[in-house]
Amino acid sequence: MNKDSQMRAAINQKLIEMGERERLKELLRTKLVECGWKDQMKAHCKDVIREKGLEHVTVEDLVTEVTPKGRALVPDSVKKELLQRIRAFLAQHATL
Amino acid sequence: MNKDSQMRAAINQKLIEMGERERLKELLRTKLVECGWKDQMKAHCKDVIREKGLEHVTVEDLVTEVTPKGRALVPDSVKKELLQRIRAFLAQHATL
Amino acid sequence: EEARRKKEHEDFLREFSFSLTKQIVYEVVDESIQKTAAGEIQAALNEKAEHLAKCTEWVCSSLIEETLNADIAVLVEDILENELQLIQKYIK
Repeated sequence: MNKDSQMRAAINQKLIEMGERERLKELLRTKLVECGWKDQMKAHCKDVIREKGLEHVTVEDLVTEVTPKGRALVPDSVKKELLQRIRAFLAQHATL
Repeated sequence: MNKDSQMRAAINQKLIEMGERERLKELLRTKLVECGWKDQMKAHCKDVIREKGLEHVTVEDLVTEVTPKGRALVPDSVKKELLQRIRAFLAQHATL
Repeated sequence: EEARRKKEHEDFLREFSFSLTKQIVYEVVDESIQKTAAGEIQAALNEKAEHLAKCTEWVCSSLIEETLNADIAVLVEDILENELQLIQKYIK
């Protein structure tokens, strides 16, 4: 394992141990609800089911169909906020 | 045609196609005889004729007069049995 | 050397932050889409079942109605016919 990989593993370990990784995920979940992303996804799922017909669509199909749009629709502002929080965490734990 | 009408038409179509609608009607007739509905209706018709006088009663009058009671006298258990049979039929035969 | 090491470390942290952000976004988005898709399919199935149940009840009622209408008409005709015959017999 090279130095970078070691460092990566150490930071990831720390994020998990301190519960920060889960908090970051929770923050993102909240933000996705607040910005309307979740409602957009629900509406998109409904459209796909209506288009294809319920009998022709499985959960897996639906996931495959809506995931690209779902990823693309996450607002940049939300990603930026997440990034800043990660940076702040890393700065706070500078010994890592 | 709206969604309800389409679904109802599809159910009826399936029942007719497979001869189930006629079988259900026959089952209902049998049940109505068994539960005494037919005898009660006969007695009720005779009462009305006696009350009004035969010379003052037409087929249409009598039908209009006795039909509400005829509907009310169908036991709930018979209606339930019929409904269950339709549900079972659809579960077995229809992809609605 | 110190400055180079510091820059290297900063570059690493920048790259790590970006990659972690992307990783977390994908994890949360994928989980959420999986849940939403399953939920929407279930909701659509429930709605369909409810609709089918409602329409089945309607068909059942209309079948009963149709049978009663036909049978009551026949019953009434028979009874009136019988009553008339009885009177005719009586007159004779």
